[in-house]
Amino acid sequence: MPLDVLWFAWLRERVGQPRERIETEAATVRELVAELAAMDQWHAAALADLAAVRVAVDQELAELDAPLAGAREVAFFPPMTGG
Amino acid sequence: MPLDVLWFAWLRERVGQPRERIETEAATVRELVAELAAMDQWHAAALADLAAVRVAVDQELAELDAPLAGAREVAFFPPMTGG
Amino acid sequence: MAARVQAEPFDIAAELAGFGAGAGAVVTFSGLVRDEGGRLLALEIEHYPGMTEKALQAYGEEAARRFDLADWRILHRHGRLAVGEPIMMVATAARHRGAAFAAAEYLMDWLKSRAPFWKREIGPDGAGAWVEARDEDEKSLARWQG
Amino acid sequence: MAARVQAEPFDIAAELAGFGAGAGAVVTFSGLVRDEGGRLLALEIEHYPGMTEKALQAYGEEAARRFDLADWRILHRHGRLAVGEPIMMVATAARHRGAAFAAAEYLMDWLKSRAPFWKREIGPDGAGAWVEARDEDEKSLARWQG
Repeated sequence: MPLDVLWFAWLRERVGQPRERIETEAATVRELVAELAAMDQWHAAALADLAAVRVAVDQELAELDAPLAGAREVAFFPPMTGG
Repeated sequence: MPLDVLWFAWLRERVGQPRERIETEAATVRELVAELAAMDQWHAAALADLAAVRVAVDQELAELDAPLAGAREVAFFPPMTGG
Repeated sequence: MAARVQAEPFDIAAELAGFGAGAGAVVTFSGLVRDEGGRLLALEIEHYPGMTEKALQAYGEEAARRFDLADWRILHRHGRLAVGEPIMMVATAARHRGAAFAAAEYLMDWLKSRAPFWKREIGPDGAGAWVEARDEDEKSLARWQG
Repeated sequence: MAARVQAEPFDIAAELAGFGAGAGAVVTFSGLVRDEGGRLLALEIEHYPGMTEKALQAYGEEAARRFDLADWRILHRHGRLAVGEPIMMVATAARHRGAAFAAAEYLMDWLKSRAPFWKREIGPDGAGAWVEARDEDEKSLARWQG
């Protein structure tokens, strides 16, 4: 399925772009992470420490085990620092 | 000694005046209360329920057993309802 | 770092101009006259001139010490206040939000139960009952002690 | 009952005009850019357009339900913010002060740790380090759960 992958803050800097469209059959966020990390050294660097990475699926916060069926947009970013 | 006695809120209404100057030898607030309550039925009514009365000596909150030596002004009022 | 007591209405917005610049976290509380479902036309607030100002200043200074405030402000009205009008406000400024929130709540608890103000409710018929102190306010104050 | 995200500065005072009329108790929190003793020239705030607005609206509605708010407002900026400028504000209006204070703290805890904003500190040399999330903020949020 086609999927928009978005990157924010220092993950965006490591990957080198704010968003990309990919084709994936990943069933969960965790499977998607593995696919992305295998793409190149920049994606691998962005996803090296998953404890420091947060995920949103279709603009809702999600866990690594969240299913991706039907998802259109997955975003990766560091812990939020708003307020 | 001369002493200004001040009344606020419904105590003022019961006594019928906001302040009065008296002569007293009362050593504590409690002794002063007894003297005032003995003056007339209006003062007695104001001071009938001491649980509902708060006291300030020289504009500082005080207990019934507070000494009056050197005091110039004693105020009686109900529990505060500011804010 | 100032406490003020006045009969005139005040503008919360205007009071906040420049407040807490550089502090990071600013909390304000303001109390407005509720209409209590039409039961209330106005509030009449009596106070103890002289003691009021001293008490508010003392509570403000104590809060500043306790919560390391960069700035604070207390403003309280007396006299007759129409429904919807502001009764009072406190503002606190601190480095982080925890201290600013705690200091504002601390000041409110002191104001409610220890500042010499007494409220009377004026109804549509003009009659007025003195507002009774709430046990809840006394309990709220007790949490800061000891 | 509104959340807003914008790059433009805002005036806390103007945002409060008419807010909470009839509610009795109004609490505001505003966060300003600290200068951190000269170490900081500006903040740069990145956010997630689309998700941000939805998250703020959801947190506001949840607070309104939980604390029975008469009104609420959330405003958060993104982009480059100079020292001293307001970053964000929340305002809550309720019948009594306890609910208004609690709701404002609740919203702040959600905003700090769950709204998709990321801050970068811009120093006098132009270099910028991403602000790290604080354990304390995560703990502060945990107190509302369960």
